[in-house]
Amino acid sequence: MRALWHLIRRDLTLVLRSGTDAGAALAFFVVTVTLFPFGIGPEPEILGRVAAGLIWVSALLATLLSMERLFQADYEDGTLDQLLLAGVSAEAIAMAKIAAHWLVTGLPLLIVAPVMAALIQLPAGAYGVMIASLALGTPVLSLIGGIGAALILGARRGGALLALLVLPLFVPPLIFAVGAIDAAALGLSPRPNLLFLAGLLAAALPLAPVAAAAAIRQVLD
Amino acid sequence: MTILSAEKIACQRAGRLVFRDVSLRLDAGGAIVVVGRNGAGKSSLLRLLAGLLKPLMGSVRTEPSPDDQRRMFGYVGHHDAVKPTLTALENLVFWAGLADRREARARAELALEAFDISQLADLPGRILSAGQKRRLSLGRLLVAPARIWLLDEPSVALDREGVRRLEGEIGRHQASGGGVVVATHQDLTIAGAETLDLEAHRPGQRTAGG
Amino acid sequence: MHRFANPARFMRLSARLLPWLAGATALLLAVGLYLALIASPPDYQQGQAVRIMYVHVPSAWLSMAVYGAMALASIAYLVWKHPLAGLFTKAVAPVGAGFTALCLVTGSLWGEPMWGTWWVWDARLTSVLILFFLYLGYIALVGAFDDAERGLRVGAVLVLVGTVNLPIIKFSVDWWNTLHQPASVGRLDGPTMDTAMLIPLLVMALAFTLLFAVLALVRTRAELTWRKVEVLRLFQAAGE
Amino acid sequence: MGTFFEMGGYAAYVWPAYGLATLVVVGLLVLSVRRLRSAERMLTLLEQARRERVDDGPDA
Repeated sequence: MRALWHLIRRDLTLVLRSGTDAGAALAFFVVTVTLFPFGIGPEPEILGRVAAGLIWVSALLATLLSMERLFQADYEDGTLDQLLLAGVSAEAIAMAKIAAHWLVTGLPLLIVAPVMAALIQLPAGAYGVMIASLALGTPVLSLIGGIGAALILGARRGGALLALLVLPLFVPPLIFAVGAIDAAALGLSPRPNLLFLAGLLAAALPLAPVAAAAAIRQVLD
Repeated sequence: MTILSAEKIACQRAGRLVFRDVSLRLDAGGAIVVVGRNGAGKSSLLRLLAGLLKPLMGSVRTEPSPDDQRRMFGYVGHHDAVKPTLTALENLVFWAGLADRREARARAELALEAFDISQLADLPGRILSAGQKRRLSLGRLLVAPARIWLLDEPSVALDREGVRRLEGEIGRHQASGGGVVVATHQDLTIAGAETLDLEAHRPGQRTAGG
Repeated sequence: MHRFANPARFMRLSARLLPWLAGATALLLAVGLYLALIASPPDYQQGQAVRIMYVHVPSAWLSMAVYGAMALASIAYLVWKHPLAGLFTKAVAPVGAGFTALCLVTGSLWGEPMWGTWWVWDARLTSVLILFFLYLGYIALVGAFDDAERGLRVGAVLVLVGTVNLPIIKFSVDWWNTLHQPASVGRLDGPTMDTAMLIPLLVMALAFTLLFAVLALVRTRAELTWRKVEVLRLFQAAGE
Repeated sequence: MGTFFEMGGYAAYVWPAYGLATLVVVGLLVLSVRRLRSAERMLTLLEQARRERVDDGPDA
């Protein structure tokens, strides 16, 4: 367990120092959300009606953007071999990378999302639930994305492949999260949707690192 | 006292038999120098001994010893595992801290000194030369002590003085009861080193023992 | 299962089995088509359009059955290191994808007269669409590695991850469907089945399943043979 | 016979469905068999080449 925290600290420094990854995901989210009104039209009623979906799909894509090279650098420069030889479990390696990714990409989304939601006329009553859905949902996106990143480790063309792999797995969190926000916007209780989302998180927390580790271990053919 | 033994191991890479019927025994304080032309499987053998690769046939066994707390393998491969955005010292402190949190920084500084790269401590990894990165990679062996060193062409990119320091560290490691398996083209002076020639184990070879 | 464990035995057994299997498939397909197109009554509501069901439902069945087979093979491959399971999974994935696509298209062909649009986000069709992406994901992933063995192993992990997620996806799509579409107008699996319709459906389903078996054997043999070719090529390169 | 093909007015849906089904079934069969045949051809070719190499002695 101590190794996990030691890994997370290093992975955080690596991501923050590289600068590009952290900022790129946020910039992508902002740009994507900003583009929608030009496509859908500025009318508040229409935008407001689909705002929750736009926020969440953009958040999902932003998570994917910075996910592709999650393990790639450590794989290419031999760090992965050294970590495994140092007795660090593949699960800890996966969990540390996913945690660092969420802290740098998922968490900031929570802060930027309300601003972007206002931009696209999200109904007033839904802001609190939106943040709750992102707080519960973005870790799920990072966890599932982490499995995809581990699967494409060492593959020839990673980018598009990663999106194809995780798209089906992103459907449940997307449905429950947007469902919760829509319910709140209509004045209904978002509880059932948020509980399902929390359920997904509770399942993904232990299972995703195990699946990602299984994929990482395939490096040791 | 044998600390590592391999019985009739064979290795397959991407569907091809790289070598077969390779057996070796490494004693505490001993050393084995693996030779063979390119593609003979030297790197594969080391990765196989380290457990980074599963043997197609045969088995690898290590003899744990109660009084030696060090972890089993220290491996230096072609990739130096140096993070470009971390400084040389930060790179080593990470590996030192992973092995044992106590005085990680002090141990890292000692390792930099041992390979004469203390002056690079605060420079980011990306501007280090290949030789300096290799010294940093060798430094990792000192901050995360292991009983058996598996070194894959460690002297590549090292200057003469670097090679001298490498040989010194190997000697000290042997004296501490550790073992060394080195794959190399350059002849390193290593005390009591046996030679394992992978040429004799090529799959196509119709050797008597084959 | 272990009868097929050893590749050479698999090649011998499949060679003997294939002619009979192919013959039975052809026969059943012929009988099935005759029953489906000619010897079965039109539906009192949908008229002749119901005949699409005899192709749509069996392909829906195959799209799930093939993924199930891939899941079992992936467990055998990763857990018991069964030498053929990985090749089997890679061999049948395109077959699964093909029938899933057929299921989707025939579904919209059948839905159009009933609902007036080519695509309806019906819970079942949507789940099949997502399953289609799982197939494409597997095929793309397995092909993206230089080391074939590595591709098979990572592909197997993906299939297991997909299998664990399928029920969750199905549930969330059903939940999402009830949220947005109170009651879908026509139930896709057709009216209550009287025997005159059930028999053609079962015959066609069995014919499709046998067809899958034929394709699985042929394609696994092909994968195995290509694997031998690959090894010989490497030997040639090594000058042995 | 004509009415049969009209499919009660649904010809535009039933026949494309069966047409596509035939396409998928026949397509998969043809592609799979062809893939097997080309693999077998290549294998015999390579095995023959290897036999010649071995017969001419290892240094060939």
